[in-house]
Amino acid sequence: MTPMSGYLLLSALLFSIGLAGALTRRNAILVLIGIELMLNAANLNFIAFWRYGPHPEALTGIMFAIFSISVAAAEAAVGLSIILAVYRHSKTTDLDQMNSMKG
Amino acid sequence: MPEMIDQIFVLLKHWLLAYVPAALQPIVSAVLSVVPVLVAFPLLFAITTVLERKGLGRMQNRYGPNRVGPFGILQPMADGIKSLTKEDIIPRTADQVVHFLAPVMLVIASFVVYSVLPIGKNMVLANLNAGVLFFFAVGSMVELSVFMAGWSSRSKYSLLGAMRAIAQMISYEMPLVLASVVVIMAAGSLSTVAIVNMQAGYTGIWPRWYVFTPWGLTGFVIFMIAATAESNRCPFDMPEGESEIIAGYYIEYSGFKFALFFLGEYLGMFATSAMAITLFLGGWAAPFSFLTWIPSYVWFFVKLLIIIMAFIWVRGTLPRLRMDQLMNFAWKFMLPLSIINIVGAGVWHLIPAGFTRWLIDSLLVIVSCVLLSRGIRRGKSFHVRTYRFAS
Amino acid sequence: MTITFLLLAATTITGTAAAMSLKNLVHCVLALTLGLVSLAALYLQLGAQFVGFTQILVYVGAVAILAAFAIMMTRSAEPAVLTGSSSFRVSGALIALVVFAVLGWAVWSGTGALAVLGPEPEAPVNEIGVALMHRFVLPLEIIGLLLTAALIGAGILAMDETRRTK
Amino acid sequence: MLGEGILKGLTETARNFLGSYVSKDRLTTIQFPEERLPQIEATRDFPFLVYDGTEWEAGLRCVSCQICEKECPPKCIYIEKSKDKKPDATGKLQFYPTTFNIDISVCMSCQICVEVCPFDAIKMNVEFEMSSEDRFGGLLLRKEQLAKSNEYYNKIHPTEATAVDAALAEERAKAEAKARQTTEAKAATPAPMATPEAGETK
Repeated sequence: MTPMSGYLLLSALLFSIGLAGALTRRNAILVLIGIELMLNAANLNFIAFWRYGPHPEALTGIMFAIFSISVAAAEAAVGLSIILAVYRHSKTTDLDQMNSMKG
Repeated sequence: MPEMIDQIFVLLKHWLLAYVPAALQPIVSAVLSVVPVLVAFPLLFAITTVLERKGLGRMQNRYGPNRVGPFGILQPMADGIKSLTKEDIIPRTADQVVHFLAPVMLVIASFVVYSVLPIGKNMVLANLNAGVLFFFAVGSMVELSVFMAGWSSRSKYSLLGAMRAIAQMISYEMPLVLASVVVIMAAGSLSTVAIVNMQAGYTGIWPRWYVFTPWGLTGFVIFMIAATAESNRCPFDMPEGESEIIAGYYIEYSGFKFALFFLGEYLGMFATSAMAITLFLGGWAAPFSFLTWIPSYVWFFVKLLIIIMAFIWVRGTLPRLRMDQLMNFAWKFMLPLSIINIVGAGVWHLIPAGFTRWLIDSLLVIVSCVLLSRGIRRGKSFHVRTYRFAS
Repeated sequence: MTITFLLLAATTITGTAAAMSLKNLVHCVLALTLGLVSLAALYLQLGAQFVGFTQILVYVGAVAILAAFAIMMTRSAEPAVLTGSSSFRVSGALIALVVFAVLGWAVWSGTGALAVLGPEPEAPVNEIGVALMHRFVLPLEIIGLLLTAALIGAGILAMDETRRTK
Repeated sequence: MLGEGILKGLTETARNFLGSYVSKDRLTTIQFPEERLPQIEATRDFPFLVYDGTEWEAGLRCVSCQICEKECPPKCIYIEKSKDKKPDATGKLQFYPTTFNIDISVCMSCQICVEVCPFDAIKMNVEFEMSSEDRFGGLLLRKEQLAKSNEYYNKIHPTEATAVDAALAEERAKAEAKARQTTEAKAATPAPMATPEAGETK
């Protein structure tokens, strides 16, 4: 087992944890956190590939990770404000109860 | 000879390391570097508390503490013994684990930031490539510990205090980081050591500190205001407003944990002040070229003490800001001004050295400052307040 | 496969798994912070200093705090009554397991081809800055635009409805 | 101009800071154990019992009428009345308190006991340094701790004490005169007393 496969396995595990959380948890905030975890798993992959890839001097993996982190931040901000707005309407953050189309 | 006194601590460390077997050297070296920092700054904290209380007293025409030891200088010892021997009360409904972890995390985060601060020439714990970024990243962990403390106490006051503190810290972190961007632009490095080395030279007898430029001065002022808000000090002490929510997020803490919060808060203040010194005031560099014979660490601590004095002075003078004033000030004045300041710094580097760039940069800053201050006042009528019961 | 890697991987997995399974949402956020910090430490171990610090700054300093704020403002800190049917939860976990199996198989079978193990690459902040300003200047600008849009959009979304209509 | 008021405030505090080192008049603090403000005459804190003469036990003015005990709002006075009578300072037979306790940790210094006392036996003290290490018994003052001489009373509240002494002297003189009168009347007419005299004494 090479060092890189360790990182890749870890990232696969992280991705699955995020996916499981996003699929099974009912709270909207936790679903968002699960999605963040999946993004992080991808970031770990980028860094691992940059570190053990053939052209580390190109910095592509690092750049992708940086951009992905900033996109994740924007996503978290917008997602949480959407959750807040929804909460103001329906007084719940439980995704199962957000089933009404009426505002 | 001055060179040797300047480097005496570094030499001492190397001399001691020579007696240690090679296998243990990395660990011993780390311990020898970390322990002085762990001793020096809490000591500074002790000195600051007594100085602060005495200074505030004098500003209000009181004596301040003057009983314990000569002139009251042993007061921090008495305080320390008191807080150590006090009963440690944990509220029954509190989240025990989080309640315990919060002060620990705060103190650890406050100590870790010192690793990138150059205390003297060749005296820095870790010369990181991205030192400034590290400083702000670890500094942001303080917010989390504040949230932990406020939430785990299960008290309305502490939760309110924590929410206020976090809102304020997040709002003021932006100007804090943006104000330091101008220095990073000028130095071309995120390493604190490199930034100080850039400022350590002299033109004639005058130092090349970044504060002696229009953008540097603006950045320094913004940085200091934001640092005051970051460390929750007066006039930005809304989160712990004694008169409304008693002590804010650490209301439910007593004894040693309370002391830890107190320590963490002061350590945070020292760290941001030290960062301001590193970024704008030339770090350990002497203010004049003919004063370089005084050791670098002395200069660092002198500057630090001067900034602490300024903090105390401001605390003794200004009343507390209201929440809306606080937020308006952060988002409508500090943030735009710091962005304009970055533009100003860019313009400065484009124009060749001379009088023109001073003029253009100063004008840019002053005009935007005036316009923004007008904007923040718009829609508000300031009238002389009259008091019914005062003559 | 050093001991540090194993330790950091263990804390990452513990933290994130706790974040996805604890009942109390605030505990979830705190566990998430632990996981993300150890992930940042993994980045540092891989030599990506800048990304590691950015990770701490963004995730601990901003995302975790934002999530905590959202939890406080939606009053969902107390564990809610579980409403979802258990079969749904089981199927969700099964899907995740299958995904992990597929990914794991791909990693196991595919990395043999990529055994390039050069010396530890350097990623000085200077070079990252230069790259951001030259090769990656367009993505940088777009990210800036995106962040501005997100800032304004999030502000408007979270604003009081009564104030928005005024 | 933004920040003008801040600068004004900063100069003010700086002036205070420096001034407090130059002129002592700025510092209004009295450094307590060494320096003390003179007490004003109306100072009062906790009650004490006045005795006449030199023997505190014999000279207590208190006749154990228990009015103060009943009137005390926080009920911090505890009196046990004696079974027998003893002559007081003037030689008249009176009841006396076998126990007279005041719990000054409860006392609120309202002075009602002083107001209601018909014998001027309880007065307000000025002594305030009474801290005690004994949490339960230390602040429960007993008869022997409460008894203070009339001279002490004259010292701490001169004006008031003079008035009280004068009133007491007058009363005694009146009582003596009356006693003389009744003995004289008794000598003159051995017949039993009539009702108008009883009315007169009231």
